Amino acid sequence: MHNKPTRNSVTRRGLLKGATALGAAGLILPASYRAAQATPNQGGTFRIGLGHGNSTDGYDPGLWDNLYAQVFAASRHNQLIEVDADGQLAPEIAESWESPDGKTWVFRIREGVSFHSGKTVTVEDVIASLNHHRGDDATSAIKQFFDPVTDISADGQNVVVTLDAPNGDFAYLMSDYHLAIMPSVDGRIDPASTDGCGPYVVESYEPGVQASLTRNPDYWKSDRAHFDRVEILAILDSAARLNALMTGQVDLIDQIDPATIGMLEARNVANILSIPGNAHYVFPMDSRAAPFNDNNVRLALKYAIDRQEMVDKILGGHGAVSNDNPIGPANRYFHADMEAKTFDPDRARFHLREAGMESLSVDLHVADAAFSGAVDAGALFAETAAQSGININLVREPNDGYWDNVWMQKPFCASYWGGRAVEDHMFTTGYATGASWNDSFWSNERFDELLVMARSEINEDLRREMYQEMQQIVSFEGSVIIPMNNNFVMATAQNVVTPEQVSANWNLDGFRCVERWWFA
Amino acid sequence: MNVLIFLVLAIAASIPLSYAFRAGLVRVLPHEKALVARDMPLTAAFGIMVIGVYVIVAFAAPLLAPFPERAVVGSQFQPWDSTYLLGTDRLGRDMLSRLIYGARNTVGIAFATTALAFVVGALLGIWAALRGGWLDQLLSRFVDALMAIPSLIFSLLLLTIFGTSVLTLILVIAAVDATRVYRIARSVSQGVVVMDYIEAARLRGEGNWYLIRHEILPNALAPLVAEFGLRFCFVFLTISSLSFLGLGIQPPTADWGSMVRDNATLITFGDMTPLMPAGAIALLTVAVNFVVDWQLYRASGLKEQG
Amino acid sequence: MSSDVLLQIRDLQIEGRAGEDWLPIIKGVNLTLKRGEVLGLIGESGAGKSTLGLAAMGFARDGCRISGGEINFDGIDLRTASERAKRNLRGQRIAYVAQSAAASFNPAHKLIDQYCEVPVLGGMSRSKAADEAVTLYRKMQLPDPEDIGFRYPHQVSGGQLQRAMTAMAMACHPDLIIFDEPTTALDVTTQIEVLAAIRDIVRDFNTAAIYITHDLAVVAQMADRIKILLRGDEVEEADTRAMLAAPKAEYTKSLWAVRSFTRPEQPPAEGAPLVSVQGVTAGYGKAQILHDVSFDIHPGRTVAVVGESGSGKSTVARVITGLLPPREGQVVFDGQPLPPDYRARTRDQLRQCQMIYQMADTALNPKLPLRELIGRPAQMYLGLKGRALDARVRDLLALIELEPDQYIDRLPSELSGGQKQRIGIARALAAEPRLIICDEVTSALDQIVQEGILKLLDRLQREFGLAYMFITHDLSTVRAIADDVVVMQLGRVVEQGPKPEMFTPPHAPYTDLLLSSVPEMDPDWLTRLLAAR
Amino acid sequence: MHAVLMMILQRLGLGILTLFVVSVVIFGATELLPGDLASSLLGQSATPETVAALRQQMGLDQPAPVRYWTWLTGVVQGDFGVSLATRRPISDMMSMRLGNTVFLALYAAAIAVPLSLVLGILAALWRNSLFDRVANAGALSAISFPEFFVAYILIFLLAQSGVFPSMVRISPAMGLTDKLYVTFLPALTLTLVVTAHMMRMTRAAIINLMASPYIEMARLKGVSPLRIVLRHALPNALAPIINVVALNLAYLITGVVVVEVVFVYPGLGQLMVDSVAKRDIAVVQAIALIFASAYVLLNLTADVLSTLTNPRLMRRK
Repeated sequence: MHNKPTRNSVTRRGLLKGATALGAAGLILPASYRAAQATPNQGGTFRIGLGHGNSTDGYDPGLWDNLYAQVFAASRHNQLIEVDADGQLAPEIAESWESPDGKTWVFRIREGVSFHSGKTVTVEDVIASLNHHRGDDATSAIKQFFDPVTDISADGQNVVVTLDAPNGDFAYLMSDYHLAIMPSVDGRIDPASTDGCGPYVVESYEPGVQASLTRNPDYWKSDRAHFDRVEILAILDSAARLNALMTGQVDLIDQIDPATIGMLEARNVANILSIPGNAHYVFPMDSRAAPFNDNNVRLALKYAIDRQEMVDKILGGHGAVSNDNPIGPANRYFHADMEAKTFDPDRARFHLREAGMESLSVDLHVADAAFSGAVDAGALFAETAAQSGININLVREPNDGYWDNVWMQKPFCASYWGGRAVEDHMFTTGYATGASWNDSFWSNERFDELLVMARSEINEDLRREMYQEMQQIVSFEGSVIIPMNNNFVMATAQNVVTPEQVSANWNLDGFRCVERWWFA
Repeated sequence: MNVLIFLVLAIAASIPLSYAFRAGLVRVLPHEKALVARDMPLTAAFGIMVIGVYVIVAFAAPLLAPFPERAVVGSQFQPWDSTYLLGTDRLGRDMLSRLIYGARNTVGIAFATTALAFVVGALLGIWAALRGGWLDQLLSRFVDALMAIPSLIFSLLLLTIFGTSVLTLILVIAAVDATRVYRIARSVSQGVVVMDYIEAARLRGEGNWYLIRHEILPNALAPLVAEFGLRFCFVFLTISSLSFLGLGIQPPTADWGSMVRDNATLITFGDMTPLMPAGAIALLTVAVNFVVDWQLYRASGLKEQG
Repeated sequence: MSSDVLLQIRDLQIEGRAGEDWLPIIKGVNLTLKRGEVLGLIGESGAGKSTLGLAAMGFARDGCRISGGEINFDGIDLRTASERAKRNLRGQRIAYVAQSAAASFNPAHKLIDQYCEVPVLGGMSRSKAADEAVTLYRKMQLPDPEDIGFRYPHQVSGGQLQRAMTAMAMACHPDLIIFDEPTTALDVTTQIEVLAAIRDIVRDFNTAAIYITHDLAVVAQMADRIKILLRGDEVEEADTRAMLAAPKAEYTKSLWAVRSFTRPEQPPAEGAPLVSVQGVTAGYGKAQILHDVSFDIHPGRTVAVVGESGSGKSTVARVITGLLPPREGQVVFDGQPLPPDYRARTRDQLRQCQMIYQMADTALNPKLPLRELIGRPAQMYLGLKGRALDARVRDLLALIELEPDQYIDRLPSELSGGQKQRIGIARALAAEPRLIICDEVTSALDQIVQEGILKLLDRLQREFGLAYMFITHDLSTVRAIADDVVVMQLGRVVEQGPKPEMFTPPHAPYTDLLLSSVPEMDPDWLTRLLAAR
Repeated sequence: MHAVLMMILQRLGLGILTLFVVSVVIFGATELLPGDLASSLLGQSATPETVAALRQQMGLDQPAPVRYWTWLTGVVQGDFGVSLATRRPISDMMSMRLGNTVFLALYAAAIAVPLSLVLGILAALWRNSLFDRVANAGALSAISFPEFFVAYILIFLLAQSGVFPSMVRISPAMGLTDKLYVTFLPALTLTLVVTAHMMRMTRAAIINLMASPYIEMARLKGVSPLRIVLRHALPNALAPIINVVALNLAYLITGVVVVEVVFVYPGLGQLMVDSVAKRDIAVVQAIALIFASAYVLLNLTADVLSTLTNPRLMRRK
């Protein structure tokens, strides 16, 4: 089961805060310091059942690729920068950071933090942890983050990162979950080590089965990590996960089969958390290939899909209809007033005729690897599209190798995005001409022009206008169908308490449930 | 508890039904066949009746099903009512219609797969037994090696390599099953090959093809038919196991194995939905085996009383 | 009822299941047996003699039921007795000796364990039973009586097994033993030893016995009285000597007459032989079975190859047909040496030499109708098709005296044993061969049927000028049909020559033993023979 | 005994040949799979450079025959190597899972084998009785449902009420009783799956022999029906029964990945499926070899036992 790594992100506000920090160079307290809640209880063993985790999972931070690895990493490691529950960048091992010109970035390393082994976290450890992902022979999934980095050096308690060109987003990149701070020996980290400076100490770990951790008694965050022990279990089968929760063998599960959410709620044995965010499911069409090179065909398909039914049946209602817009309601410049595309077979037929076709037959390649429920979503799409004279022939692909062999290989397939809090980031990575994840191979001159202009536009209104025009273009001329925004849905035992604000940044409270939640 | 009562009632009802069915057969069939029908045990009558119903349902699916196979006709998981006799599935498709179409697809695919496995496996097995020597050794050792690889994982590998269309599914499962058929065909044929009539045919100068078709196959048929029945049923199970691992029949084609898999989580909440396709598979398996048992018993000539 | 009477069967009726129907097998037979008396039950296969014998134990095979009459064993009504009561009787008071000891001993257990089972169930200690076993084994003249019990059945020869089985039956000193064709499967020389042992032990223990057989000469040695059955009906019953001297019923007379068939003698062979077996040495793997075997078969003549099991007579046939290429020597057919391997022979060479097998059941494909069984050689060798083929098959059926319309579409399973053997003959004839090898073709058949087959073969030989190689262990068959005789022992030819010569002394010692072992229709034959030896 | 020894040696030789063929087939199949370890480890974030770097680090840039040869020479020297994905020694990764797999297989077999023998013998003894029919139909129904379905039903019935855990959490430190308790449901599931096959074979093998002359002989000796079945038929029916038991044991070891998934049981099957997905060929090969060895050894054991129980094969004349 693959997660697509690195396609999620921190929120816009987080980035802004970071940007503010450029000038202020001040210290920003983690969110929890401010959002003081009822005093959490200490104690208990928190057991998490995840629909991820393979026996082939490795230890190498550069290769963490699924929710299991992510939660396990968050349980034992800290990073330079945390994304707090509000989606803001917050200091973690980096006490503060600044960049006078966007080219040189200075991170001040927190003092007095120690690894589980007892060794103090030093600047060298941080540099080695970053360098693990950098260099020609690096095999990290985020190697490209470091492509523009020309130098990483120590300056007292600071780590100085030099880029070949200014990048205001660099601090934001450093919050990536791969960048765990690990102890170094001779300037290199041992990628097979589980030693970290995070909230819990690894007791035992069997890849693909379970990890047991105990609370780090010396954890530097005194108001975090409320459980005595944490156990993370890989339970790949969704029925097994449900059963484990219902029979009290675990306290938290992810990925609930939408079909059963209602029944689980009715049982009244668990709390269901449904966290809306910018994550969305997409059907990219290769805009270079016939028939998708004709916008009328794309529009026909966009009107031939029943978005509300998708939300109801594929998400079990835990999500929202999207208007083929990768920018979500949580985004700052979200275009709420666009003409909504409802399910309209006549309109779809009209566009087909405009394209000079009476009927259309296309293959849609899906696998549940694309997103959970993708096969059903495809079936539903095919069924509704048939009413518009469009024959969608569903091709189920093996989950195994989906991202290699189908995504960006087949002209019409299923995929997902974690969403981007920053419009520019979303568009740059997914929609600009030639972007590496432009999975529809779409190119629009006006769009590209607006994208560059918007970056440097200071006038808020003009900027809004530009971004909204871009959304309009993507929605009506773009080559992806985005039927819905999906919530992160998880279920907990009834005695699990979460803070009022649960992060929408990543699943499971931005992987941080282990250190942010507690038992009643 | 309800399920139990339902089961008991169903069994109780099936006894007079099978009895009546057998009586009907005896009346309808020509004399010779009627004699055979009269002698068959009730279980076999039940089996034939069930198989007959399945075949009719499979052929007449479009006439019988109230809704099309793929049509989304309602909302999710609607309860049983007069419109949707067995409710709707997770996408709002009519459960009964999918069950009916499922008969066609499931039985059709299983039959094609099994038939292919038998043509290949049985022919090779008989040929190996007939030829003996190095050819037999080579084939048998190779088949041994293939059988030493867990079949489900092997199918998984092959399907990932060759894709998951219905055709490849049939070919892959047939290939894996053919190894099992080969073993049985070979051992049965080895028993036949030593018979004098084979020697006589060889001395007459008959070719291998004649020997296989006329001399060995008819005599190896009974155990092969029995195996056919079992294999036929195992194909459903293999398909549903493959669905479980993410590689089954292509949706939105209705197929019982995948239907069980798709709705399996519901069992957690005591929902009956997945029981229907699973029950359909089980009923057919039991029916086929009842008939096979009877045929084997007839072929063995073993005199059992009662 | 006098206490002298052990077994009393009145108006016994037994039915066998045929589908839903029940067909009579025994149709109202009466039988009375006194203590210590031996009754011979004679009949051909299907006469119901085994069924009757088993009924005397209150036992009906699966698919059979006792539907009428009464069976009274020593005051116990076996028809109403409980299963448990009958079980207690069996083995303890009524014992059974089966036709094939090799099949009737459980292959998984040692002889002694099987011997002890009944006595121990009956309450005897195991060691006592084992001791008695040794005594009985000795009495049955088994070699190594102390140790033979510790062997498994497959390690003991057929004749010895038959004696061990008799010993086992004797274990509880039963009042009655049923012998069901105990020597039928044995060679003649072995048969004598078993007969003698059985006769002695039955006399010594004063056990009553029912001796079932189809061989008059055998029963003459064993029984005090003889009862003849035909298709479930009683034909006649009389004291042995009276019966032998003056059979009353027609059927009985025909049984006697069977042995009278002989072929007119032919002048000695002249000219070139059709087949010449020249110095053949052959074997499987390391085992050498044939040693320098040579003989000729002349056109139109019958060569009988005689010998007991293991003498290599069937192996000779395999060499001639090419199934077993010889190590040395060759087979010359019509002046041309035949390729040793049948696969190298031409279709015509294959056609000229046909074979008829001992067991028609395994020699005819049970799934093919007669039309194809007989028609195939004609189609293959002679290229007949359609109507011509159909006509030829019908001709052949007529030739073997089966009504074509009635039989042409039947399966072998719908035929009797003799009819099946006729199909084997027809199949051989269909190829229009010059030599037919007959491998024990009559040994599995009843005597009357045997005679019919022999007559048919004789007629066909004269009609088509066929040469026969007749493999048999039965000297009466040899006497009936052979022109020339080849006697084999342990893979060597012991003696050969024209029949008249062979049946007149002096003989080679083995031929002598063989000839003298053939039972004669004289109640004193066995006694005389044993005395003479 | 000598003959048996020879047979064992000969069969072991053939077994090694089988293993070799298996390794070639598995290697070939894994090679044919689209994608390789490097790209699947990096998943969607793979860029050509990182994939190339990873490939080179792992030696995947070598031609396939070279890699196979390297692997083979390692295995011949008893070195399974390290997993390319996790960089851990494969023997470490497998040892515990192998133990779990064998434990579960033996547990299920310990219930299923006696159960199916007893049921099969009783069904043969009372053939065509109500018991026979019910046992037969019940057994058939049990194998007619997909394994995961049976498992879910058992969980629904026995785990939701809290009698047994729905999920197996097993650790080496556990006592045997605890282990047996937590693995009861998977063992029961597997029992239901394999019992039918063995029971039917037992019944058929015995009934087949009931027409033998020596069974009639035993009946004519006044032996009771139960004793006939147990003492006269069963010893001669052992060969087919042993074979079917071996086949099912092999299945219990090699074919239970679905049950492992449902009960979250850390066995070899799941490891193999994961490794196939990750194209971790060394691990796939190692497990395939273990599975194939289990299959070969069980078949060999069955043949040896069949020979030992058959006096005709054991003691020549």
